[in-house]
Amino acid sequence: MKRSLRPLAATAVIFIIAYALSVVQFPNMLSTRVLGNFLTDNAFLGIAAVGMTFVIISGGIDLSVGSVIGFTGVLIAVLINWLGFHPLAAFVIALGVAGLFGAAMGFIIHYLQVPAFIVTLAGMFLARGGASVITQDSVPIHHDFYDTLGDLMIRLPGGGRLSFIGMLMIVVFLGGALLAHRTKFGSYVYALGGNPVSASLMGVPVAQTTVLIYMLSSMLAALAGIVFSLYTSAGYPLAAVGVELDAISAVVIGGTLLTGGYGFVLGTFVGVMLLGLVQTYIIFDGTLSSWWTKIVIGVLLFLFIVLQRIIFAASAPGGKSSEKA
Amino acid sequence: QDNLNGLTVGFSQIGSESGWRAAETSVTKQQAEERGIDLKFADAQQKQENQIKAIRGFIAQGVDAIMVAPVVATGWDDVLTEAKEAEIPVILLDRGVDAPEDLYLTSVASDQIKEGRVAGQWLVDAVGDADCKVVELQGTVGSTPAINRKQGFEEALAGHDNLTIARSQTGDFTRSKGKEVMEGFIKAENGGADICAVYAHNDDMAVGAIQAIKDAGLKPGTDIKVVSIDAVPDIFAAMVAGEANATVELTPNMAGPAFDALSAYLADGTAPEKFIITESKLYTPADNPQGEYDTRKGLGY
Amino acid sequence: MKRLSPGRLANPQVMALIGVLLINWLLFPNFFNVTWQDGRFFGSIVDVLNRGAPVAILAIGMTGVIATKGVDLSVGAIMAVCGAVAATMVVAGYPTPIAVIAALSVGMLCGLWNGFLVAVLDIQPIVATLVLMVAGRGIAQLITEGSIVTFNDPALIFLGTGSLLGFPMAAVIALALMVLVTLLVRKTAIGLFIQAIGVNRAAASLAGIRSRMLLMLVYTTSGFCAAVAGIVVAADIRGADANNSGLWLELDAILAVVIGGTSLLGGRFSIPLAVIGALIIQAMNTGILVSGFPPEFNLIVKAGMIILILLIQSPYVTLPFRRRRPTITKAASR
Amino acid sequence: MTEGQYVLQARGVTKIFGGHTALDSVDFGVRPGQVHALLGENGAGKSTLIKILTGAYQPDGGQVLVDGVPAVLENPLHAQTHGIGTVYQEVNLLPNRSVAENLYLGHQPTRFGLVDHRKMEADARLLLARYGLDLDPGSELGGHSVAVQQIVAIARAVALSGKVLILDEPTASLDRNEVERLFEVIADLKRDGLAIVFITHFLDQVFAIADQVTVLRNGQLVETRQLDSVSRTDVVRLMLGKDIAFSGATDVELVNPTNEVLLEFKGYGRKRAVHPFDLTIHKGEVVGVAGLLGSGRTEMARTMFGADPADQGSLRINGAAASIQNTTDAIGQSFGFCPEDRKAEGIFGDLSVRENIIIALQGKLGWFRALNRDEQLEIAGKFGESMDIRAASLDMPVKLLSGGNQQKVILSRWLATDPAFLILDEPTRGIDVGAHAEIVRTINRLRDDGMAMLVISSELDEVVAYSSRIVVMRDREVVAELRGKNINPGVIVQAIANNPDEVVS
Ligand SMILES: Nc1ncnc2c1ncn2[C@@H]1O[C@H](COP(=O)(O)OP(=O)(O)OP(=O)(O)O)[C@@H](O)[C@H]1O
Ligand SMILES: Nc1ncnc2c1ncn2[C@@H]1O[C@H](COP(=O)(O)OP(=O)(O)OP(=O)(O)O)[C@@H](O)[C@H]1O
Ligand SMILES: [Mg+2]
Ligand SMILES: [Mg+2]
Repeated sequence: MKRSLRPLAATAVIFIIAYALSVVQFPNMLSTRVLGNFLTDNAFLGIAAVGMTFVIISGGIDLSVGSVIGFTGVLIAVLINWLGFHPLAAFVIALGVAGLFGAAMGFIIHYLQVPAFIVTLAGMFLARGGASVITQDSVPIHHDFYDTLGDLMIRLPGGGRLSFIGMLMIVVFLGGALLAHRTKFGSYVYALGGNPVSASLMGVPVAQTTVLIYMLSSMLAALAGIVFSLYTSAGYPLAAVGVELDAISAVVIGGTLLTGGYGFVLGTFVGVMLLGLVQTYIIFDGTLSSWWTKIVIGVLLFLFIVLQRIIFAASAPGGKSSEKA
Repeated sequence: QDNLNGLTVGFSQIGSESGWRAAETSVTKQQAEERGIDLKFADAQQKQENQIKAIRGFIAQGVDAIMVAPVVATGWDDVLTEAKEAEIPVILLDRGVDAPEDLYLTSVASDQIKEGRVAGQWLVDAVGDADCKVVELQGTVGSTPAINRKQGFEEALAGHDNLTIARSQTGDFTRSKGKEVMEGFIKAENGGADICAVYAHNDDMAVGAIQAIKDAGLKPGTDIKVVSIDAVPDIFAAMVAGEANATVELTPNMAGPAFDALSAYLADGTAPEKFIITESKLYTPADNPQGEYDTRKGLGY
Repeated sequence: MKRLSPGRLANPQVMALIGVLLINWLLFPNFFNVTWQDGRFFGSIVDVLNRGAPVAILAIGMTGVIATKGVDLSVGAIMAVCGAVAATMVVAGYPTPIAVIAALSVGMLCGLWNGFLVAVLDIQPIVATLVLMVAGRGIAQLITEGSIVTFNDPALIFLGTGSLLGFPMAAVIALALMVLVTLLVRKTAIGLFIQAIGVNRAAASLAGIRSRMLLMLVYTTSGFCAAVAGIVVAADIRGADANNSGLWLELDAILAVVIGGTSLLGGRFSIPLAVIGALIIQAMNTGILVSGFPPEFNLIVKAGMIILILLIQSPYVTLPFRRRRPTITKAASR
Repeated sequence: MTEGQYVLQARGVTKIFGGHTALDSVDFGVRPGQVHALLGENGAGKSTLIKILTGAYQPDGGQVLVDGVPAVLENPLHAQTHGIGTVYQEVNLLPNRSVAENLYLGHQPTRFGLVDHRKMEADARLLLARYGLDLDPGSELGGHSVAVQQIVAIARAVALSGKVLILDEPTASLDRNEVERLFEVIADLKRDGLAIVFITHFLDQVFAIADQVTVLRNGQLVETRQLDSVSRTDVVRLMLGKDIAFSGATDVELVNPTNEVLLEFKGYGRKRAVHPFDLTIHKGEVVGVAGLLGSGRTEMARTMFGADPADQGSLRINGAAASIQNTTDAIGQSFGFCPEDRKAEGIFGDLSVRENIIIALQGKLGWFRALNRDEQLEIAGKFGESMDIRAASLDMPVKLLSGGNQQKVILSRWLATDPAFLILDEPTRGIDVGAHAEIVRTINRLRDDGMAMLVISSELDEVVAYSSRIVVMRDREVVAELRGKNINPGVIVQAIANNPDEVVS
C-alpha cells in the first residue's frame, strides 16, 4: 500500500513544482481567482474522469463520455425548456437514461465479448447522433433553479469563487476514492483489471461488476453533462467533443495504468488539475499560435509520462516482473 | 487611436479549423500590432469550455479588454458577468451570443442568414425561370453557420418553385468531404446530369465539389453552377478558371472594427453600436477575381 | 500459406460487406451501375473503393500495431503532417519524387518515434501515440501555417486522382500496399513474431524474438502507411489541409481492423480482412450519401451498423452461416 | 470408513470442448471428513471436473449435487456460498492487489459498510501464521514468489470452505516444509469434518494423506477405491492402463567420457539478483540446481540465458570468450531455456501447438527464412509424437491443452532448435507420473546425446536421478557443488540447511 502510493505522491509533487514555476513567471497565477477557476472550469472534466478512472482500472476504456455529456446537456435543455420539466426531474431522467446506456454497453462488452474500445466507440457515435437528432441548435436553459445553483458559491478573498460545480466535483472525487478503495465494488474493479479470469474464479461477479462499471461511467458522464449545462446554461449537441481523450489523459497522468489493475481516483484529480494548469499557463502566456498550443500540450503530455515512468521504475521493484510482460 | 497603444487585449479564438479562421487570426494579430496592442491569443480548439477558461484566465490576468469569437451562441452569461464585474469590456467577433446585451460592449459579426440569402438570391437570378435542381453541401452538423446559411438560402429560394433543393448532406466544412459528398450526389443524380447548381456553406467544400464535378466529366461553372460563401483565395482562382460562379464574402477583418469601437469607448465612453454587421458582399467572375485572389493571398488563408 | 476454401469466403467480414452493399442497392437501385468514362470506371461502387482507400491504407499499418496488443492513435495526425510536407515541398519547387520520399520518410520517422516510446520507454501504446496525435496536428499546421496549401503538381495530383487500368489510383495504391505488406508478413516469419508478441511479449523475448526491433518496425510501418494515406488525401483535393486531413480517421482505421477480426488484445490478425473492414465502413458512408438520409442521422446509422456487424462477428451470437465454420477450418487444417 | 452422505457429487458428468470429450459421464463424490485424491495423467480431465464441481464450467451432461440435492452452480461465487472453497491449478490470484485482499476478496470485513483494511490485514496476518508465513499482508501479492502465492491461494480456499475444500495441484510449487505444513492444515480440517478433494501427481503425497482415490483416464472414470486397498503400483497401472518401470536413482557422477568443457562461467553474476558464481559445464552433463524456494535458482538461470543479463564476470564457450547480453545472443550460442512459469513466460496461449513448437527455431532462423506450413507441421508432428503431446489437433490453440502437455510443448520448442545447452527450470512441475518419467528419460537421452543441461528442480529424488553434479543455492548464492558416489537427497538437504537461517520466503 505505502509503496504503491508513491506514484500518486510523485504526480502531486510534479503538479506543485509546475505550479510554482508558473507562479514565478506569472505572479497572478497565485490568486484565489485562478485556484477557484481550476475547480470550476474543470468540474465537468473531473467528474467524467472519475468514471473513466474506474473503467480504466478495470482494464476497459470508455470513449463515449464526451458524447454522453453533450447528449445529456441537450436532453436536459429540451426537457426543461420545451417540455417544462423541473430541472431536478430532468436531472433524474438524464441520469437514468445514461445509466441504461452505460448498462447496455457493459452488457455488450461482457456478454458478447466485444472490446470496450469498439462498443464505446459505437456508443460515442450513438450519443452524439442522438443529440443532433433531438436538436441541432444550442438550446439555452432558462430556469430560476439554474440561477440559484449558479449563484451558490463561496466567494473567496481576492475575487476568487468556489462554485457549486467546483465543490460538486470535489465531492464526487471523494466519493469516488471511497468507492474505489474502501468498498467491495472497488476491490472487484481492481480485480477485473488485474486478471479477469482469476477474478471470476475467485468469485467476483464479473458480469454484474462490468455492467456497473460502465453504468457508473455513463452516469458520471451524465452528471458531468449536468454540470456542463450549469456551466454554460445551455445544451448543445456538439458540446464536449473529445473530452474522453482529455479524461483519459488526466487519468493516465494521475498514475493509473491503462492496462488496468492499478490506479488512484485522487491521482486523477491531480491529473485534471495538471491539465488545467497547462491550459491556464498557455492562456497566461498568450503568445502561442494555434499550432504551437497543440505542440506544447503534446510535449508536456510526453514529459509527464516520461517523468512518471522514471518514478514508477524507481519505486516499484516488485512490479518489475509484471511490467516486463 | 493612440489610446490603444500598450493595452493588453485577450483574444479567445475558436480554433484553426479552416483557412478562413487562420486568416481571421492573422488579420487580428496584424491589426493589434498596428495599434500597438499586446494581444494575448488563446486557441480553444473548437471547445466552448476552453473559451470560457480562456476568458476566466484573461480576467485573472487583468487584461484591458477581451475579444472572443464564440464557438456557440449560448452559455456565456456567467463568464461575461464575471468580466463585467471585473470591469473588462468584452467584444464579440463573428457571431453574437444569447446573453443580455449589457454584458458585452459590441458584437462585430456578419449576418450569416443574409450570407445564405445573398447566395440564394444570386442563384435565383442566375437561373431565371428554368427548372433547377440544387444540391447543398452543409457545414458541420449543428454548427451555427451551417444552420444559418442553410436557413438564409432556403429563404431566398422560397417562392421560386422552379428551384428545388434535391439533396443536402454535410461536408463538414472540409475540402475532402465536400468532394466525397459531391461525388455521391453526382452518382445519385443521374451522373450529375440532373444537377443544375451546387450551394456550399463554405468555399473549401465548393473547391472540393468542383474537383468532383470535373472528375465526373462535367464542367463546373457551366454544367453545374457553383455558389458558396467566404471568398477565400482559392475560390477566386476557380473563378479565374471559370469553374466557380459566385461567392459571398465573409471578411476576416473583424478585429479592425472591434478595435475602433474599443478605442472610441475608452476615449470618451461612447457606447458603440451593439451590433456591427460586416458587409456580405457578393463576388462573381465579373469582379476581377484575379485581383481579389492576389490581394487575399497574403492574408494567411 | 492459407488455402482458399469456401469457408474463407463465407467469413463474416465478407458477408457483412455484401450485406451493406445490398442494403445500399435497395436504397439506391443504381448503386452497382458502373460506366466507363474518360478512361476510368465511374460509379458508386468505384467511389467505395476510392474513398475507402485512405482508411484501408491506414488499416494495413494499424493491423500490425493492434496485433502486437498496441494501438496507434497518431495516424490521422501523421497523415496531416505528411500531406503538409509533400504539398509545401512541391509548392517550394522540389521535384515530386523528392517531395513524396520526404513525406514518406517523415511518416516513418513519426512511426519510429511511436515505436521508440512503446518499445524502448515501455509507455503504453494509447498514451504514447496520444502524444503525437495531439502534437502532430500542431506540427502539420506549423508547416502549412494553418492554411490549405494548394498545389498544381500533376504528378502528385495523379497519386490521388489518377487511374490505372480504369481503377482509381488511391484504390490501386491501397491494393498494392495490402498485397505487399501481406506478403511481407506471411512469406516471412514476421507475421508469426508479431502475433507472438501480441499474445505474450515475455514469452516472445525468452523465445529469442527481438520484440523491441519488431515493435519499432510495426509502428514505423504504421507511420509509413499513414504517410501514404496523407499523400493520397492531399493529392485528392490538390491541397494539404492540415486542420482536417485525417481528422478522426484513426478511429475509423481501428474500427476497420476490429471489424476485420483482429482482436484489440493482440494475436491473430489479417490484413486483407482489415481492408475489407475499411470497405465496409466506406460502403456505409457512401450508402448514407446516396440514399439521401438527413445528415443528422449519419452517426446513428453508423453506430447501428457497427453494433450489427459486431453482433454478427461475436462468437456468442450464433447465426446460420457461422455454424459451419469450425468444421470447415478443422477440415482445412488437417 | 465413514459412509456418510456425499456433500458434493458429480453424477454422469460430461463435458465437451469443440469436438473433444474432456469428461465422459464421470461419477465422483466426496464425503465429510475424507480426503479424496483425484488422479490421472495430464489431460485426463481432473481440472475440468473440478471446474464443473465449482461452477466455473457448466456440464454438457449429468448433474452436480450438493448435499445430495441437484444444484446448478452458476459460478465460483455461487459455489463459495455453498461452502466450497477451491484452489485452481495455476495460481489464480490477483498479483496487483495486496496479500490480504487476495485472501478476503469478496468477503472483506466491513465497518459502516466500508472495507476495514486494518482488521483485514490483522486477520490476514493471523491466517497466514498458521501456514508459517510471516509477511506484510498489505504488500502486493505479485511481489512474492510463486510459492507464497500458492500458500495464499490455499489459505483463501481454506478460509472459504465451510464444507468442501478442493485443491488442484496445490503442492506443485511448494517445498517439503511447506507441503508438511499444508498437510497439517488438511489433517485439522479433516478432523473438523470437511470434505477435501486433492489433486496431485506426487504419489507419496497421496499415500500420506488421502483416504480414497479416484482415477481418471482420457476423460473417463477408471475406478474409485479406498486407499488402504490399493498399492502404489496399482494406482500407476490404473492411471496409465499399463505398467511402467520407474527409473531407479543412479549415482551422481560424471557420465561424459570425453570430459569436454562447453561453458565456463567465472565470477558471473548480476547485482540484486544473483551473487557472482563460478561454474563449468561439460558436454553431455546435467548440472542439477537445488535450493529452497526463492534461493535465486531462477535468477541464475535467467542471468545465464541473458533474460536479465549478467553485469559482472566472464563467460567462455568452447574455450572462446563470449558475451550474452540478451536472449537472442543466448539462442545464437545454441542455448535453450524452459521457464518455470509457463503461463506467463512460456506458452503463447492463442497460438497453435504447431506455432508454439516451431517459434524458437524460427526465431533462430530469423525474419526472412520462414518455415513454410508443411515444414512446420513436420517438425511439430515429430515432437508431438516423440513427446507424446495429447492434442486434438496441432492447429488448436495451446491454451486449451492441459498443463502437462503445455510443458511438453515448451520442451519440444527448445529441442527443435537443437540446443547445445538447455536450461530447464522446474521442467516436471505439474506433470503426471507417465510424463514425468518420460521427461526424466528425455533428459537422460539428451545427456547421452552430448547435450549439456542445467536443470532446476525442487524434486530432490529427481535431481539426484539425472544429475551428474548438483549445485546448491542459498540466498542467491551458490553455496555448494556436490559430486561423487554417495549423493542422495539427504546430503542435498544438509547442504541447503548448512546454515541456521532457513526461513522460507
Ligand atoms: N477450455 C477448454 N477448451 C478446449 N479443451 C479443453 C479446455 N479445457 C481443457 N480442455 C481439454 O480437456 C482435457 C482435460 O483437461 P484438464 O485440464 O481437465 O486435464 P488435467 O487432468 O487437469 O491435466 P493436468 O494434470 O495436465 O492438469 C485436455 O485434453 C484439455 O486439452
Ligand atoms: N516473498 C518474497 N518477496 C520478495 N522477494 C522474494 C520473495 N520470495 C523470493 N524472493 C526473491 O525472489 C528472487 C528470485 O527467486 P527465484 O524464483 O529465483 O528462486 P528459485 O530458487 O528459482 O525459487 P522457485 O523454486 O520459486 O523458482 C530471490 O532472490 C528471492 O530473494
Ligand atoms: Mg489440471
Ligand atoms: Mg524458480
